[in-house]
Amino acid sequence: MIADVITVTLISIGLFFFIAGTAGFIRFPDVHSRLHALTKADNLGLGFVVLGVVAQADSGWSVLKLLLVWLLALTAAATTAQLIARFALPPGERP
Amino acid sequence: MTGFLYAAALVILATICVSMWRVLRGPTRADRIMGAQLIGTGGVAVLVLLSLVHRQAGVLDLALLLALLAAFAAVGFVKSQSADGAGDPEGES
Amino acid sequence: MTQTLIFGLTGAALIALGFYGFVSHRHLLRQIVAFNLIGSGLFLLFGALARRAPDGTSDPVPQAMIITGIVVSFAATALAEAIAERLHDRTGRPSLPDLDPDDDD
Amino acid sequence: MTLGDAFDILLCLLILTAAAGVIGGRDLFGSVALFIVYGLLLTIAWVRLGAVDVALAEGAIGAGLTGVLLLGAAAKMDDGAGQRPSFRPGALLLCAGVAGGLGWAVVSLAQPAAGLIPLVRENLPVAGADNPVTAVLLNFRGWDTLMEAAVLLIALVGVWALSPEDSWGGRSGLTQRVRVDGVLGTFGRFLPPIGFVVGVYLVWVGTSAPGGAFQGGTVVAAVWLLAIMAGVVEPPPVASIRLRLLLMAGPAVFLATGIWGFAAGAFMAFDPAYAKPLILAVELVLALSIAATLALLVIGRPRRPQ
Repeated sequence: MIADVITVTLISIGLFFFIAGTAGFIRFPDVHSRLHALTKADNLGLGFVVLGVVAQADSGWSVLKLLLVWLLALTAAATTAQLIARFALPPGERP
Repeated sequence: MTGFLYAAALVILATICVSMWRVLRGPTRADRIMGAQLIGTGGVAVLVLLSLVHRQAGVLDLALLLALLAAFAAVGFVKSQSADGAGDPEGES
Repeated sequence: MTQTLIFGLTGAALIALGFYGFVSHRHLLRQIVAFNLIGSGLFLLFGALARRAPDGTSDPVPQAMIITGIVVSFAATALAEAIAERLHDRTGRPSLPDLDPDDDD
Repeated sequence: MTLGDAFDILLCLLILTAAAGVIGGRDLFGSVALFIVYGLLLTIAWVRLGAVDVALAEGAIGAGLTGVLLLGAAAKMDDGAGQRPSFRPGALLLCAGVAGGLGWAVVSLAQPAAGLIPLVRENLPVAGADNPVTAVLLNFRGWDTLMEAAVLLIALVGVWALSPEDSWGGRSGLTQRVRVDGVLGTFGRFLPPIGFVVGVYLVWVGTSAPGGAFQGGTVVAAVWLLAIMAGVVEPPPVASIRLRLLLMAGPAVFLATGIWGFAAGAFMAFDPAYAKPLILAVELVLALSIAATLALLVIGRPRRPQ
């Protein structure tokens, strides 16, 4: 019962970040601010959803897999954010 | 609980739908790839939720696989955008 | 049965969409992608029909054939892409030349 | 209508929207990017259809390989002009007819049918794999899988055959220029070991749970490709004997076990007593061959002199 409450709360927070991130991604005016909005949804939205599901997990093995999912998603998001941000700079401003 | 999980998955599908508009519209290529990236994360979240709904072996493995490959489209993209498709995305302009 | 209907009809629509895309585009890459839509539509149709068992399980034989199909269609896509790219290198055009010999476009 | 049905319907609508965007979108690059999204949505659809094995294959190929292959091709072949599909009323009518006919077939077939499930279930105890899909792939319909491995090799030979004479036998693709300590270089050293473990794990669990040689092999192919793009490793020259042995090993071992099947009565008949270790051995070797074949298919024809 307590686990259910925790799950609903955490997943709801995760959904909030997904909605906010997507809204920013659609509404923001330029590439870099959109990238900023997107990384919020990536990291926090998925993170809270994963934590919400961890509260229901039936084995330590599943918990490990869930945390690995988040870790890999974080790494992917960090890498692509860097690469795309650099790519989207105007040619003269690239470091 | 299943009802809530379905509802949550539906919400994420709705955000995926909105992001698809960016992929289709751009305006820049970076926007399109970022949209695909965001949808990929949404897809992983949907699968994580479905792993509780279905309680079937392998769904979590699938989420893991997609998280592992999440950066591939973007890496392939920045690579392909250099002059010959093999350039350094962090050095050349 | 609901799932058979929902996904089966989606598969049918995808096949038709892919066909239309294939005949209405000249760009080779877009034709390759459209052809992939036909393939995945067929797989979806097949997979939807595999889910008709009364106890709600999926028939493993179509599943195995679909996995084979997915991998083979990827190999075919890669080969087609390599040929299209080579053609593009040689002719500078992303589409096949017209068959009409008088038309030198 | 239950929430589950609502989920399926919205998912299918998204799949159709993505497909329509792929066909109708003006921009070539956008169309290809949307095709990657389409593959992801299909992956979720396979989970909904209870076919997690298929979902793993679609996910690995759609997210890992198709993106790299098609985005690379789009970058080379995009003339920036944009293409609208031409309007062809006749073709439109024909396609509507195809959709209608197939739709009618689906509706008339949508009634309970056990299919081949009872037959598979009955023979599963002697198949050497508890996962029915793996049992079908490696045992009941091993022929298909052997032919598929051959088709992959033929496709790769076809791609290699496109190389000009001066680069035949050399390395595939171009030399990748990457800053060693940069973001991409670091990522290319961090991810492949994890991906390799995940790939082997998928092959390993494939006998009892969703997974198998194709899914695991595709993951390994994808991370190998990443390591190449990040400049960590180089693709071997296509004339290399070791590479060719690696490509041939999977089909060859599979064929050898098939011939050994004559001892049990017929080509590709596994003796139930040895079926499990045999299947696992074939899968492990086949996965490595598939990984090499798929990765080289994506990299393309040889471009550098030997």
